[in-house]
Amino acid sequence: MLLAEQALNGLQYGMMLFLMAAGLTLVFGVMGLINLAHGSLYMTGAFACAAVAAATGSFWLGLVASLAAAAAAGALVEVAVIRRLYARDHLDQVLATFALILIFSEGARWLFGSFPLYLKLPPSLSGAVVLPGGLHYPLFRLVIIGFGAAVAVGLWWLITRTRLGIRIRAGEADREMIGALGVDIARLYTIVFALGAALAGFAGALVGSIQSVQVGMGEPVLILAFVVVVIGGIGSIKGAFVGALLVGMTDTLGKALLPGLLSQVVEASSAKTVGASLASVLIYVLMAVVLIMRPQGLFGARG
Amino acid sequence: MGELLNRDAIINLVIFALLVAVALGAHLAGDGFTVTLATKAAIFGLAGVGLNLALGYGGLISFGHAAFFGIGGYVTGILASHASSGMPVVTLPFTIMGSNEMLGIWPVAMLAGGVAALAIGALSLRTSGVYFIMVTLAFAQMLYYFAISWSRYGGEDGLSFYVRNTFPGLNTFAPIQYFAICAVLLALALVFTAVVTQSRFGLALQAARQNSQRAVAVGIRPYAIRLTAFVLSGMIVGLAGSLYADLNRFVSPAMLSWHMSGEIMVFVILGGVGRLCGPVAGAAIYILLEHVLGGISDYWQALLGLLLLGIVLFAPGGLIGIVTRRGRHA
Amino acid sequence: MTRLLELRDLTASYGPVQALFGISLDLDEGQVVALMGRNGMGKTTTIRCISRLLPHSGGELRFADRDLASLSAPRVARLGVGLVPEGRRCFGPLTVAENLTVAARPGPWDMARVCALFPRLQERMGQIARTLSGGEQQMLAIGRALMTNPRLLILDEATEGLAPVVRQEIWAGVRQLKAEGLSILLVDKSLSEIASVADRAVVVERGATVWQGGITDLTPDLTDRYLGV
Amino acid sequence: KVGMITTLSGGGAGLGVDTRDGFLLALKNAGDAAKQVELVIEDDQQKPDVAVQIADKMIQSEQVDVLTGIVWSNLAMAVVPAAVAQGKFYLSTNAAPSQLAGAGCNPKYFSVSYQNDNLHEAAGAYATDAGIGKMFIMAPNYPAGQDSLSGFKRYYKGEVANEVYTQVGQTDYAAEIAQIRNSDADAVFFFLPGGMGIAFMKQYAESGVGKPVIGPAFSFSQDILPAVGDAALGVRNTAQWSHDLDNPANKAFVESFQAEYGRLPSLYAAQAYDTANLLLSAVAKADVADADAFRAALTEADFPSVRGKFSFGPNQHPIQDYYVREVVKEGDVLTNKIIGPAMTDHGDAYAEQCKM
Amino acid sequence: MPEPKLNEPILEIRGLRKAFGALVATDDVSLDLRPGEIHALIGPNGAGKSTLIKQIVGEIRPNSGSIRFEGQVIDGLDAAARARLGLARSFQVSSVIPDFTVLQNVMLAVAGASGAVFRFHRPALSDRKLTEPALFHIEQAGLADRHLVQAAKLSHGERRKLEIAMALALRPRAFLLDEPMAGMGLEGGRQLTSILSELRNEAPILLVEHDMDAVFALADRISVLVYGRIIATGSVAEIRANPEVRRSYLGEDA
Ligand SMILES: Nc1ncnc2c1ncn2[C@@H]1O[C@H](COP(=O)(O)OP(=O)(O)OP(=O)(O)O)[C@@H](O)[C@H]1O
Ligand SMILES: Nc1ncnc2c1ncn2[C@@H]1O[C@H](COP(=O)(O)OP(=O)(O)OP(=O)(O)O)[C@@H](O)[C@H]1O
Ligand SMILES: [Mg+2]
Ligand SMILES: [Mg+2]
Repeated sequence: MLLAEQALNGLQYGMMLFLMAAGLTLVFGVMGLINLAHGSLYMTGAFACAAVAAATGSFWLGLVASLAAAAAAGALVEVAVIRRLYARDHLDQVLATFALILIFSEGARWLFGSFPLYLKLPPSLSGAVVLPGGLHYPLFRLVIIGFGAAVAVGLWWLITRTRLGIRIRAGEADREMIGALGVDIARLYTIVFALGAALAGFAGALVGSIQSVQVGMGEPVLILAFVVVVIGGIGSIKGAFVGALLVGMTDTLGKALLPGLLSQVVEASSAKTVGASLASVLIYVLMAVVLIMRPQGLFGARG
Repeated sequence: MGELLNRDAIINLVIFALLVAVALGAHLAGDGFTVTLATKAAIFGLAGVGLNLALGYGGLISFGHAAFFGIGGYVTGILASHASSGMPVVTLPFTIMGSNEMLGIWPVAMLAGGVAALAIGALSLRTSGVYFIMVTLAFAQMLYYFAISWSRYGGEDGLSFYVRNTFPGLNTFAPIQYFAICAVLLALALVFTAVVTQSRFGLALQAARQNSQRAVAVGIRPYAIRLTAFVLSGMIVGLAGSLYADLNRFVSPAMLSWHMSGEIMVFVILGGVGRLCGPVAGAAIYILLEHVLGGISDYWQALLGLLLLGIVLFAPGGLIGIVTRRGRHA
Repeated sequence: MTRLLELRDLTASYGPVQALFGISLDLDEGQVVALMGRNGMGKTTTIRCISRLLPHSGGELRFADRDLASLSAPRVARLGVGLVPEGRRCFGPLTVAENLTVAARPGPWDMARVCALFPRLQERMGQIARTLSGGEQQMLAIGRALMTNPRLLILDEATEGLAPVVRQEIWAGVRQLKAEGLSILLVDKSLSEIASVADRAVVVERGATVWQGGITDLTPDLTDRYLGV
Repeated sequence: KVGMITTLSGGGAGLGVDTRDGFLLALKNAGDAAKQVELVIEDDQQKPDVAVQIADKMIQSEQVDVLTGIVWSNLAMAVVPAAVAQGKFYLSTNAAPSQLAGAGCNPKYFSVSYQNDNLHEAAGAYATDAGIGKMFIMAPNYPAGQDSLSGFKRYYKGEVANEVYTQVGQTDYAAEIAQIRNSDADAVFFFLPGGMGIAFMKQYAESGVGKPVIGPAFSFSQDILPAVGDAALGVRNTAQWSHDLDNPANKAFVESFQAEYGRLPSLYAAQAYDTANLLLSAVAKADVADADAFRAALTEADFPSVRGKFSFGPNQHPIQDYYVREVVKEGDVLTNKIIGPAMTDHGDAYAEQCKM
Repeated sequence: MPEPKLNEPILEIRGLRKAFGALVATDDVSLDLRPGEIHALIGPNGAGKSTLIKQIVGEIRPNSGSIRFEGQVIDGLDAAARARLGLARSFQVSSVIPDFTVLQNVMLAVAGASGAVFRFHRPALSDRKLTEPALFHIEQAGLADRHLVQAAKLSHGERRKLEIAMALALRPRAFLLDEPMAGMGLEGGRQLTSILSELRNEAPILLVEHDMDAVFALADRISVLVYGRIIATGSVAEIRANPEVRRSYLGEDA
């Protein structure tokens, strides 16, 4: 029973990770841009949602605002900054988007202050439901699973089945050439970047409503999202999805089971802390092992 | 080409001389804190020089160099704290006593950094590109979380050792004397880098970065070349970590965090990737900005962000690139 | 006959290094013009200027009665300039089919016709372009340009690396395209094939046009002098 | 001359801002009496190395006499030992790690807040008093977290059903909540500072587990409550102060704080306010230059504390009362209400290791 | 290493097979390269010529079969080791170090061939052991006045020449050249033809080429590869006369 619940938790955490990583998959995985400021867009969405929800009293309006604000911020950033970076190497992208983090974080602190904001779930989404088998599970987490799956399918379809997706990938392979064939890749990239930003903002709002909305909330997410994308293989939506679930499962089950397992081998008091330490590095171990075995990630084409 | 090389050499000399002049000037003016800041710049510069060897010349974008920085720092902290408590560090298989002699600590810190780089590099170098960035980050994160929960040496609280380690004939506690130590080590590292990158090894390293398929076809094993560069880089960064620990007389997991890795990287990019003194200039400017802007507003980080952004967008060769009016080079 | 492409004293630089010093070239609707010259003389650079991949610094560049100076590369392509670049430049991670459709625009050329021209591509439709053989990639690059249904097709060493039979097919294809009225600008090293299909030739030397005229006027002493034959 | 090192930028800035504001308020309220105090404030960015360098600067260049303001234990451990070794006084407005209370105590180091374990001990004592038979206890896996659980267990006489260490910075607690649900514990004690606590509380409320929750004040302090939202309602938490503590000094403090900054003060503001007043009381009695006299004046703790009675133990850590508070809603605002004492005249467990 | 006896093959390929999924790119190929000869390998696009070269140099591993080089089985060696043994290859798509100058590129080849790249102190640029041979080979490939130009700034044809210079600089025991004529231009092609016909005395050449003028002018022997299989080996005249080869490859040209 506990194990079933933990497995469900792992699945749900994985979906949440996927939701957080979805925008990144698009921008980093498909367009090939290292965007450290992804977490900032995530934060933008969460703050927009919290601010609008507080002002209007409607969580739903807040969600809409998160999409709109993050997309707008994304488009703005793309046109003003990112656009000049596609042709540069990864290092310039790292530095520029690192600078963007600083600007976004301090900007948010200036606008909203240093204290965490409040995002309350509407009654229709809160509380727990009873699943078949008698398991109590928070409704909102089920909703997140649903959203995650929907976004996964949508993205996969967009990238592999539409001409837009083909063009993005072609642009990533040879930007100059796709332009010479008559595709206005610059505008395309703005759209895609804004879409990625909107997804990030949306995830920020959703996840922010069960965690906290505060300056800096995007940073841990950023690293996790990169881990997910890289484990799955850059450029692969399927990979990001599988990677997210894998990381979610590993983390949840590791936390749940490792301390217990360890206390069977070593003496109990230190087992708790040692087990917890191990659990906290588990996803990094996972990533290292995956990449050492398969240097291009699980579903990546070659590096 | 010779002419340009000379111009680069002059710029390198000027940057280094500026750093020393600032420290000396501040010392004469009785401003100990500015000397400390210059020392910090020298140490971060040293870390940047180390990273530059892997990143700039070798193209190995490591997002995990905080690991070596932190290891150097912890080696120093642990040896120093054992020296003051008198307990041996380990007793099996042989006894290692603590030490508060810099000359004894440095080689250990470098060795530890090098060994760690060998282990991490040997595994990470199987990957490339963004995957490499992420695997190196993963290894650093492992060490970070380990350090946080390693309560024997303070865990998240860090490890304080109150007094700076000693160097024969010098009073390391005097800011200017400690600066001198750091500056000399920095100079040595610069000379070392200059020589290595112009040697055959340097040629092979840069070739492996740009086109490893071609390097293989002329009989060069990129893996071995890169691993060597990575280890050298880890050793230099380990030394920098040791100096930094001594500067603060304190080490904590923050030295191992991804922010630290990011910062070292920023120094390198800011100054100019693959340029000898780039990291020194980058670190110095970064610290200067941090300091000047910090006085202007609580929201100084946003200003810093804007400045960095301006540099990336309009001066892709980094600060040194502005001076030499050239883009990135080999 | 109307003038389709016109270059007048075009100059261009790569950063501080000037590469073109005065290229002049005329191409009429329906004509095939060969751009000739030794290695490094500026043929590809000229083509990059026409496609607006490299901004020119002086002179005039007109296509279909428009000054191209203010247009972007995608705009020029949509006006009808189809490029088969030097070195193929297929989109490596995309499949053959995706490469062909990525920039397709409606017109007489579609997947079926391209496959009829290059049956080899039909067989490899689902393969990742990066793993194609060199010649297959070359066919793909030509097919990809045709799929944009251009008015002017630019072939920069498009037969490089092709087997003789395929090369003959391509030349046959070029003749067919010409018969259908497509205008073509090409760079190639096979003098005999050029002679058989081109209407005019433009010879460049050190970034400047040194000769231009009807293909029949391209005498052996000219080719000897400028092409080293 | 006083140097304040606190966190004013980055994610943890909220606590530093309250610390600074509380301190400044006390100086302002003191009027002319504060003339003698010159205050310099610097941002440590929540980075230990930055804190050390600022301390160096304040000591070397600005020649301050007293340092204060650090929020985080790891920063305190980086700064305090070296600062007091150089002869400066350090008055802690918040962080008070066990090393500095026990063997590492120092005549120049005073904690005006508590000792880090205190609130957890109080929670343990309360859980015992409330007759809770089995507890599920949880904290992040780092020294402060480990200290917190041992602090709790020190005064908790019931049975610990499960002891769980979470990851530092963790934001998803589904796995732990599942363990809580499936354990036979009667209540939960947790110590999860900052965003971790917010995330846990919200997720716990959504999970419908419903076992009562006890915690130290950190996750329910005034700066965080709005973010936790209604999920916090009814939670019992322990603190040495609350805005509804009934004493004149506190009333004046809460009122003037609200008037000045337009929000309710947090625990950190209150601690900083007390620290400033302690300092002022000592400045009035002795010259800083005379370290012994100044120290004696500090030790007397002769100031009107917002906590009511306040004195220092032998290791210069507070001896004070701890209360149990409950999170309630006053109008639209979530806040804490005192429901009773948890411990009275409590010192700390490390005092006897302190040889001063 | 024992000097191979005259006319004993320098390179000997036996039963090589490589499949990419269902596609058999190299199907039981046996081939040898004898001292002093230019052995041309021709065949339709996608026949598996480049794949075969990649297997010989060790870039990809065959599924089965064996390769001997100067009497030694080299199946277990990696690509770098094979290059140091004296197997030089040129790439079908130019592969040079873009930021290096022409000189540095060729010096790299000299240094690589010497096997001594782990030298940390001596500045490479002023090491005459590197520069002198490098300049010589640059001259040989017809790039003399371009030696200080960055490789990225070369025109396509010039880059092809650099490719040749680097192969020469390896002073190999055998050359594996994948379409060296491609992009060369008329003049460059003629120069290269004369370089190659000289070169065979230094080391034999396995020449993959679609330029039949060059092949017929240079080759001592020709092998024809179709769908991964060698369908004919023989002299120029024999191959030109082979109806199967004419149909599948040469067309009406020859
Ligand atoms: N990216 C570049 N940067 C700087 N210079 C360049 C660049 N590309 C080409 N050049 C220079 O411009 C000149 C013309 O080159 P271009 O590629 O147009 O020659 P080409 O006639 O096409 O030669 P080929 O027959 O070899 O392809 C050459 O001298 C070359 O070195
Ligand atoms: N990695 C791979 N995966 C799948 N198929 C491959 C791969 N590499 C090569 N091929 C296929 O193997 C066949 C042989 O390719 P190869 O490059 O050896 O041809 P080639 O004879 O050199 O042709 P060309 O003369 O056109 O260069 C081609 O059909 C190619 O598409
Ligand atoms: Mg060209
Ligand atoms: Mg080939």
